[in-house]
Amino acid sequence: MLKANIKNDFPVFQNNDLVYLDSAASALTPKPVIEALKEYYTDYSVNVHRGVYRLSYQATKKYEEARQTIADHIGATFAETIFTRGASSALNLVASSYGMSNLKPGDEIIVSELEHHSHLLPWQQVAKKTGAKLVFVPLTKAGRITVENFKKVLNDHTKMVALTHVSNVMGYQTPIEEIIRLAHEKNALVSVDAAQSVPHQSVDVKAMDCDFLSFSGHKMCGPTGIGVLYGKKALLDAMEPIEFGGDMNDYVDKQTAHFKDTPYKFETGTPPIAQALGLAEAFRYLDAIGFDDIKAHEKALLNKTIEALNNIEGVVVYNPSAETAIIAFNLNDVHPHDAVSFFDEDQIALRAGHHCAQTVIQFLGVPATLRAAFYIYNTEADVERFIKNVKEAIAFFKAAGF
Amino acid sequence: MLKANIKNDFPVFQNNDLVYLDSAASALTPKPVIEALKEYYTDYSVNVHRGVYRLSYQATKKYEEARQTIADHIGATFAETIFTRGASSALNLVASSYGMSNLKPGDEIIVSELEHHSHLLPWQQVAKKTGAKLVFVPLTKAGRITVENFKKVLNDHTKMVALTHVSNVMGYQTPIEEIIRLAHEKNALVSVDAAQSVPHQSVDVKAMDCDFLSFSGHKMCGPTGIGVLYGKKALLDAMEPIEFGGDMNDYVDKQTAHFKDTPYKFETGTPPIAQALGLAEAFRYLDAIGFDDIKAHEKALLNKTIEALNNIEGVVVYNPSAETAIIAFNLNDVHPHDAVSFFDEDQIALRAGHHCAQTVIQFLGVPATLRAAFYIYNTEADVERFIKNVKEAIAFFKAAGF
Amino acid sequence: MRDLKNLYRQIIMDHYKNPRHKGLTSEEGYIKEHIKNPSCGDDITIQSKIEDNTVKDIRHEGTGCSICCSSASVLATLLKDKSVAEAQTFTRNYINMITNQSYDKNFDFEDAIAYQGVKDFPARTKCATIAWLAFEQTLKKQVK
Amino acid sequence: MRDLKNLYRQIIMDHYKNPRHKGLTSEEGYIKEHIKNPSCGDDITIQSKIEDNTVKDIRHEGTGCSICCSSASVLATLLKDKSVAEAQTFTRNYINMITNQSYDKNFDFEDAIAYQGVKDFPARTKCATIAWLAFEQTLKKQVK
Ligand SMILES: Cc1ncc(COP(=O)(O)O)c(C=O)c1O
Ligand SMILES: Cc1ncc(COP(=O)(O)O)c(C=O)c1O
Repeated sequence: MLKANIKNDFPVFQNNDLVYLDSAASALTPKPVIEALKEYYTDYSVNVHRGVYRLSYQATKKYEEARQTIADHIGATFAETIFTRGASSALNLVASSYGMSNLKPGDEIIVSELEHHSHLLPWQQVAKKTGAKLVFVPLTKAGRITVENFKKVLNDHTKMVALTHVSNVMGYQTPIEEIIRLAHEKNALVSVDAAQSVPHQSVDVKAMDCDFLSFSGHKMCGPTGIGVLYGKKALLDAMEPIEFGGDMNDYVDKQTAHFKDTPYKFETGTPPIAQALGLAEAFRYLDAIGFDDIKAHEKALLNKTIEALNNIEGVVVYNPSAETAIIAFNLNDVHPHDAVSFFDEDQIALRAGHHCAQTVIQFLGVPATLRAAFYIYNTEADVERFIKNVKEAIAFFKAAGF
Repeated sequence: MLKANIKNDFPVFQNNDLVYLDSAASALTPKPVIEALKEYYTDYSVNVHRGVYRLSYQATKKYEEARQTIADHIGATFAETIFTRGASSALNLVASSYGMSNLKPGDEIIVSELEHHSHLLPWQQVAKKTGAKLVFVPLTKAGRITVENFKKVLNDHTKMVALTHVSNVMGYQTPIEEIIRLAHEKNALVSVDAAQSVPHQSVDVKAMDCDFLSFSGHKMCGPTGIGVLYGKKALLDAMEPIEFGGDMNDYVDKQTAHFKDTPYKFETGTPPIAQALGLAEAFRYLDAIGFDDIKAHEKALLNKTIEALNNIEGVVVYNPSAETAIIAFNLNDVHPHDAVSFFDEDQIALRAGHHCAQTVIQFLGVPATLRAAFYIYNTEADVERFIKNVKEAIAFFKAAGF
Repeated sequence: MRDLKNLYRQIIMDHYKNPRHKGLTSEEGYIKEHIKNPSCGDDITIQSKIEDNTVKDIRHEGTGCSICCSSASVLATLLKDKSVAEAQTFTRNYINMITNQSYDKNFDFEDAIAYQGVKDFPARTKCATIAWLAFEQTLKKQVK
Repeated sequence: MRDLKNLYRQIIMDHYKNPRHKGLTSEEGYIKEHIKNPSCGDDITIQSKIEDNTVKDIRHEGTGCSICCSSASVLATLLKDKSVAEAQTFTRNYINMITNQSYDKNFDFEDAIAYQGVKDFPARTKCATIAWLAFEQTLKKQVK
């Protein structure tokens, strides 16, 4: 059970009687994280790495401790934990650096229609530029990636597997460990998009044995402007940097430069210092709550919601079997964009659209969906208000002539 | 004249009796910027662009207004103002996208030994990958880029000119307008590194007529984790994105994607929302002080310092003629790393090293330099305390046997 | 109860359920413009045909919410047979009204006045203007 | 007055001004390690020669601050003729002492005790350890 007053940790609720169901887009920010950001700007507010005076030394120490904290939380080492702008940037780094240099015509890249654009498009580009082939795991009728279906596309040509850990539209959890095991048998590498899993479950990259794993700060109570790429040390060692400049080299002359070791070789310029401190604080915050409890809490809300929706005429749920607290649904005959305005009037924040994952929307054969996603600050009262609004919305749009 | 109590705007001074002379690395952060960041995390803290509910709409509006504010301040349009991770990332974008696709063997890229690594290394890479040649403007004895010397290397093969507006080691202002005019006569493009100019002087990209211009938030009282790339619309329109994913496309199917127009096509994933709001606030903050007054203030401090240093035996200043408030110097026979610890003991924050610009350090023929850089919050009292410490340091190291 | 009631006026629902001038044509003399609002999936194509400085026909096709789809139909109904100058003025006034920019307060919006309520739903102004923006583009293309 | 006084002990200044064992050799049997501290420009190369489980010689070359350069000279002076095991223990204890990690409090650091003051200058610990870290690497390379 989560402590009852978690909403108090999130200042947004002070001014808004909000039912926030858009955490799959961005989570809200709790006070300790806001404080950690503020602390940097008020107490240090100086650059790292290159300063020999005390304030800079302290900022550097805090910054690198933040990296270690984050590394520890995902079971990675310091050198394997690279800061990026966000999950999109991390996913792109793998494709631009590893993909562009190592793939060739005849090679196959396995992706899925469940991928977020930020995991599909980078590999579309790699395919286009290298001549490798983009292959889609056939989804089950429910829209799932299964081991069985993965085996249908895995073969000796497979060089890279790029799959999401949890779908941001369908909430399905990919059986990623087994897929990684199979991929490795074929000597293929696996890039995991963990943007929707790291915020909600404890993820251990060594246990998972993935080759690359990416996620964002802002979806896990951290700040905007930071993400993380985990990569296996030996792979990172062999990879080329994709940005060049200050802080990623150790000596430079007019025509040549020698690059530092990972993680620094992938991090040119002044890093996201405040954001790294904020993200480490977010990990500590979530960890204090406990990922087991977070999962149980979300699952309880999910079950309650699905059960209620099942009893309402006029709503279609596309993923009733989802393991994680993301619900893809629509009101019959009501465009999600119309629907969302109804919910908004009662301060229920839902998302309508394709959720940056058009291929799964195409798979569902609808123009767009509504999405409700739960997180730690959601309560049973939120579920009840949401369900009440679903019923009212159906009545409202019927009366309006939809 | 600047208002007397500017230090009060910067919380760092509350706990530190600090003479902060490292603003060329990172500026300190004033309260209004800290407040703008906090406001985002406490009042909105939601994602932009993709949400149809009010909170997301408001966040989106604020975010795009921030972009317009920033664009207006540098004389650019909305579409020409791209958010990046920082100046390094912006400078790399030009090289990776424009440079890699448009340069070829026989072409020449003009750079200088004054460049920061983040402006030199990207073009070293372009030269390496495309076969174009990296050509250095010969520096004058003082270490300056002059129009005369620029003419010596400009020719019909020149396709790209990548120069710094103000050197972060020498504080020299490049005669960039005239260089741009000459480069354009040869149909060469010019990328300007304005990381050290935008924080200190009003920069108008249209008046300057540069093709690309890059700078960072954290050097101008803004947050870490954000920078800006300005590019001429027609150039940006013709350039390829370098990261692919959510928010930078308008339709996607399994094998293809169609990209949005600039600026969005260069900004995949969740943007640095809080950081954009913070940077816009930093521009407003500096503008309220006034760039003319800022320049005059810094110049006065610079003159006072240089004059005092000139009267001290045992110190060498490498750039006595610098126009901007950056002083490159050393104590005779004292390694800058030793020196900096002395100043640190009196809470004077100086930088010692190569300042991510090893080619100019090589030009100077020293292992490293000390750097003192002034900004709005520095005062005459700071100068006096600095000068007092210079004298004491010389005596101290002499007594210690250096 | 809800403000939303004001949004879904009779006229809007009528054009949403029974769109006029719907379906594109491959006849000669039409200029086409396609606009997508990627944030929500609205996707509208407008064709217009100008002859003798008059808007002879407007066609539309696409997917989107009720506001988006109905407004394309209302647009086609209202502007057909107007002069190009009238159509331009109408379009600009309409877009400016919806997006809270300055417009002629005495302008007669005819049935398009039904969209006035969208102003109170700033997150939806794109829906109400996307077809009109596409139409404006087709005019610009012909004038060239 | 300043803590810094404690930093620049006699012994440090002596080795800084008159470095022993300075200059690299191209003789056979030496293992080399080069370390750079890019943040400040310290740049040290250490060569060591091991025979019969004994450190027969240590050479050093490079640029850096007084702490960095002198410590290379002190290192070479102290560890020459020690057994590999002794040298390893000395090195680890020294590095751990400087970087505030656990070390043998009874360990006899001989002249290297002069660097104790560096602990109070955390921004300078890299300077005092860079030569020792390089030396430790040369040992690791020979043991392989
Ligand atoms: C002249 C110059 N260019 C580029 C940069 C790189 O900026 P950033 O570290 O914010 O990416 C700096 C700052 O270090 C600089 O001084
Ligand atoms: C599954 C998934 N992958 C990647 C991303 C991209 O994350 P970001 O926008 O933080 O770069 C998202 C979030 O939109 C996501 O849900």
